[in-house]
Amino acid sequence: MGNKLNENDARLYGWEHPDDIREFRLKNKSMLKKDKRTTLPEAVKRGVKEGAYVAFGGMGSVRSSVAAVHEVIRQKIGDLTVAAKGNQYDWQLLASAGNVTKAEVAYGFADEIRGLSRPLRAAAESGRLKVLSETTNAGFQWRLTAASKGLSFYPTKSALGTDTSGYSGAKTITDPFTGEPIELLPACFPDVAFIHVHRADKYGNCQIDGNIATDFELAHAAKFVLITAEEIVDHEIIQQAPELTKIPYFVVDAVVEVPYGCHPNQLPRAYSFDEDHWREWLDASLTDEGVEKYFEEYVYGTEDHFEYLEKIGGLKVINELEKIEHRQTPYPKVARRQG
Amino acid sequence: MGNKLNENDARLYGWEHPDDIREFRLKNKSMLKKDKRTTLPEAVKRGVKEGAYVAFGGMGSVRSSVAAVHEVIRQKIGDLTVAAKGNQYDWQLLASAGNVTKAEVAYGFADEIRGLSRPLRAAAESGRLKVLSETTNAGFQWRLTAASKGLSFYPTKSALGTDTSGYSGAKTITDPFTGEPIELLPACFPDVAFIHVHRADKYGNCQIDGNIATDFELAHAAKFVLITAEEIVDHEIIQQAPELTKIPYFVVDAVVEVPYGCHPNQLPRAYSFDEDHWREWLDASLTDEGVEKYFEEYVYGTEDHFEYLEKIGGLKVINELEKIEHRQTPYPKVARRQG
Amino acid sequence: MPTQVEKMIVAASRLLPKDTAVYVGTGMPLLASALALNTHAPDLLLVYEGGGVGGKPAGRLPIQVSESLTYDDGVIVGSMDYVMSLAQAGWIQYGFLGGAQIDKYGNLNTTVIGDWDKPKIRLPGSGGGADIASFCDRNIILMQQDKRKFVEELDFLTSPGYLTGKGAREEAGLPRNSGPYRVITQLGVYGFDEETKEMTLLQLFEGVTLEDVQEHSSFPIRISDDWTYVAAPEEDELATLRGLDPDGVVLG
Amino acid sequence: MPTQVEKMIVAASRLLPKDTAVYVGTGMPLLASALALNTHAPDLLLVYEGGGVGGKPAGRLPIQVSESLTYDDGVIVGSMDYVMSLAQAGWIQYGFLGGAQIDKYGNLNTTVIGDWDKPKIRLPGSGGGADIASFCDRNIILMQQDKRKFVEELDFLTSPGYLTGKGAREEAGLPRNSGPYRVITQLGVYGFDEETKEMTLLQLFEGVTLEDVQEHSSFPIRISDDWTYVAAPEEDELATLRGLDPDGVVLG
Repeated sequence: MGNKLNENDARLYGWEHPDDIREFRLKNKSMLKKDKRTTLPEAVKRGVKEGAYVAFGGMGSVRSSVAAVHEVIRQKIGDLTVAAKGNQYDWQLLASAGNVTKAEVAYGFADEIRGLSRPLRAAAESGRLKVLSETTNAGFQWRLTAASKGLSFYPTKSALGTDTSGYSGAKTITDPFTGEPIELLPACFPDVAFIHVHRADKYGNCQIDGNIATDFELAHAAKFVLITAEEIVDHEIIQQAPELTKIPYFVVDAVVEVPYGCHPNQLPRAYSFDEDHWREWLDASLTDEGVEKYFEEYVYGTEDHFEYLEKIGGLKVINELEKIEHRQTPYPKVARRQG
Repeated sequence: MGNKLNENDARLYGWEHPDDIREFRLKNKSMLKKDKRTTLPEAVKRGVKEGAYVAFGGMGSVRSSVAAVHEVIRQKIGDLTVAAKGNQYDWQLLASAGNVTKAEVAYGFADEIRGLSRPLRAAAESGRLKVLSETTNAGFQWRLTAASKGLSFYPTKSALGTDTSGYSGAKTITDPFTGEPIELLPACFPDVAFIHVHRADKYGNCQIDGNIATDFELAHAAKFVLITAEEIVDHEIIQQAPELTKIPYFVVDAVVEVPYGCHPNQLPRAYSFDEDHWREWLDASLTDEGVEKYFEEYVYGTEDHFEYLEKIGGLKVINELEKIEHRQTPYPKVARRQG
Repeated sequence: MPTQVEKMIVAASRLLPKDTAVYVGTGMPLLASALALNTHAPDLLLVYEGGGVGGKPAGRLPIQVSESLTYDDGVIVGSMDYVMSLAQAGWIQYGFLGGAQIDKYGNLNTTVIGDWDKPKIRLPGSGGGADIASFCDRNIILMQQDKRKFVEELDFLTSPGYLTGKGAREEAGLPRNSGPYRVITQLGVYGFDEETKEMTLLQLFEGVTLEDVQEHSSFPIRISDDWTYVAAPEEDELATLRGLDPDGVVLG
Repeated sequence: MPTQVEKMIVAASRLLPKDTAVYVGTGMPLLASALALNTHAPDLLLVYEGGGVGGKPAGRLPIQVSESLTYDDGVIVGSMDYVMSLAQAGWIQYGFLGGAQIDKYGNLNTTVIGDWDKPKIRLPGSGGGADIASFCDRNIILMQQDKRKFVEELDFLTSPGYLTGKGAREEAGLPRNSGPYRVITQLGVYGFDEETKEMTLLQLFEGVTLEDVQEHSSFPIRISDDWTYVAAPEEDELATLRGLDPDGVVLG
């Protein structure tokens, strides 16, 4: 325990001057409506570079970009830094596969009631995975909020006086209105955002059903936005209901149609968690050999997400998961880490 | 022209310590689902006190709380301060009727292409209406954003180096991340928010179709939130689509059903501007006598909004305005101030 | 016979007033809140970090704070920004917390055992914990009590309790009148002394002794002069509780 | 024959590239943007202060920046927070401004004529003007030119141009490389000198002389060495323009 405020500047990973980002956007983003559809291998190859700072949409293990994570693992893109901002399955998989060397952590290393992640803990405890800084779930949200709004920081009263704050990139100043301390969280501009959505058009306009967690801000903050969509629909369908658009086309760099792209996790109002597959992963995760075998079987051993879906049980399983989400079938026993 | 930074503290109208507001909310707001339906006279009497700081929902002259404004005028509640944050018809009417003595101004005194408001200009130029401070449209938005988020300020790069900033309550500090100046806008907590919505339930959960301007933050910032709704619908209808709820019940203090409550202005996707009535008001507004006669006829001379609606032409006119908004009838000639 | 976990959940549930909002995580907090919702507090507003506000879990318990069950038939479907802002603005008076370590001022560690740079055990991190601990007026901490968990000094101060004692939260800039309210363990219910902000025993579960309390803590625990026993769960509380978690996700 | 207003709108329209977004107000800016949309820039993204993004006005011109026509068949229906944040983050490169007074650095007054405390004429105030002037890379100012409007010193500096000259915006903290780009009046089109940031004539409308330019300004206006005449509106530009405002809301 101890205050490390003087090390703050070393903890400014992901921060950039908003003016530099304005210039980046001017050069790399466009208001032209371009057909951004592509394949997942191509999108990952183009957008995700060795050593990149990556962040995931959804939250916890809900609406996770699983298909995209698999492809990053297949392409063996390494030395990644992850914004562990409350995401669970996605970054645990990626880190368990060895693609991640650094993380900024709000919440990681566990999957709520399913328990702690052994491979991630082992990686952190052995030093293979370096934690760059600590923050909170709200803190990561607001770091992205600042980035999405052209601000270099976002103020909050959260975590004042804690080591969480001391081991973060935040700076505490005196609020000139109250005369009291206030924390300024540094903006965070990830290199890549992976976001899975319910439907998108070919230009990248996206609809998300249910909660959006941090995706709105993330999509506006990241430099390369890779959308996987359950379904790519006609532009006209999106255009006639602009109030349902949660991510506008101009922030998006690639759109890939990937049905059931967040299996074994929930896509709200579409399909539920696959507890059987979760159990398989949790059991596998108990040993390094199990982890290796899991990736051989389900990731390296599959060409694409359709092949993966066949391996996990194909249409029969998917159909069951849809029924569960629509409450037509009782929820099965929840998988938890054993031992 | 000149910098008046040293007068900033006198320009902190509407600012309060967020902790004081937390205590206020604890005492005055509740998570209990209570039936908040009432009449407009009762709601105004309960919520709007002489000398109050009031703000309006909608923007410009769209989705304006006209019925509520009429009732404030009828009850002769005076010495009001207005957050002139881009609203037009609503506060112009209230100020023309003499109920307003002070304003914080982002945009006022005009109605976009319809022209400047003579009664308001006269009031400001004669000193009857005191402008307390200047700000920008974004500035007012973010002052409310700060208030809605429990922050005492909100950072922005807008208006740095201008008199607009100098004549506001904002403070300029050095951004500890960039080393450059950044402006901190003071939070704004209005006493009263008048917001007109498409539909609400009896508890105060509100749906708004189309854009929401600053209403989300305003509803969460104001101390007394007075909702007028085109229609009060069953709670079940609202509850089954929580993603459409734009204002949650717990911030709301009173709900009043007022069909066509923003005539002569547009309620998006319901009814359009009444150009004939606008012309009548613009013509009336050219002289003090005209203004007085207008209020005698349409406000003091009516008991409630239904009587007002009869005076402006009743169902026949309303029907026409609905047709125009649904593009079944061509748009009429736009009314502008003459002379 | 109620289990320890059931007794803890019932005790937590009873602390929730009927006119308030509560920030819930999955597990025991969710079950305690759902129990209150289905007994004395039908309007209790459950708020989830994923953005769900007011979802009333039925049929089963959400296993993720971002899943659809957290907002189905709820009040509003927001974002993390929204629910965290609600908390910072004081709308969510109650929160639930847990931890691997707690000190006498109610400060919590959920980040690391050992040195931060070279962790012996890496824990999940703050998550929303430090946010809830900072923003909510009355936080309820649910955890098992033993000498390794009730410590003199935390390995890492993840979430703020009363920091170094009375006045320290205000001095740090945290919202006025916020902080930990109760700690519930398998042994009893603790509050924090008004003068010193030190953890103080208020209630024991039946069968537990004052000696048990001390033996399960590395720091001395103050005992309230008028401590009592926690009233045992009522039959209908237990029945409702068990009905809310038919698959034993939390209750085992 | 095109009117002065038509010539100004056509000139403004031509300045808008086809791959950009533009912050539009009602009146001439909206008409210039709609013209670009219907001629060379079909993907031009119109952004309105009320939260509408990408609405393509058809049939008539919006008379309010918050009305339904600003987002019908558009890209996204946001809030004022959203569109202002987009601008601050650099997504909206172009903006339109106007004013009652302008100085040689492109600073604008839309607040007050006379003393602020005792106004001779009270004007609308900043509105979104100072925001757009602060955030957008390339602002286009549309206004009538005369000695009372082109002034040595503003009565009130509402919206920032280049403030006191080169480097002053950056020093004040405004976004890098932002500021006024062109001023279009009934006489011609002006830019700002790269070294001094002073207003400089780039183009004259046909029939206007250099003397006219100076006679209609209280400050000396620099003349670009290679000034030209504005190319007259094409037939189809004029036809499209008039078709966009059939009721003469802007064109009269």
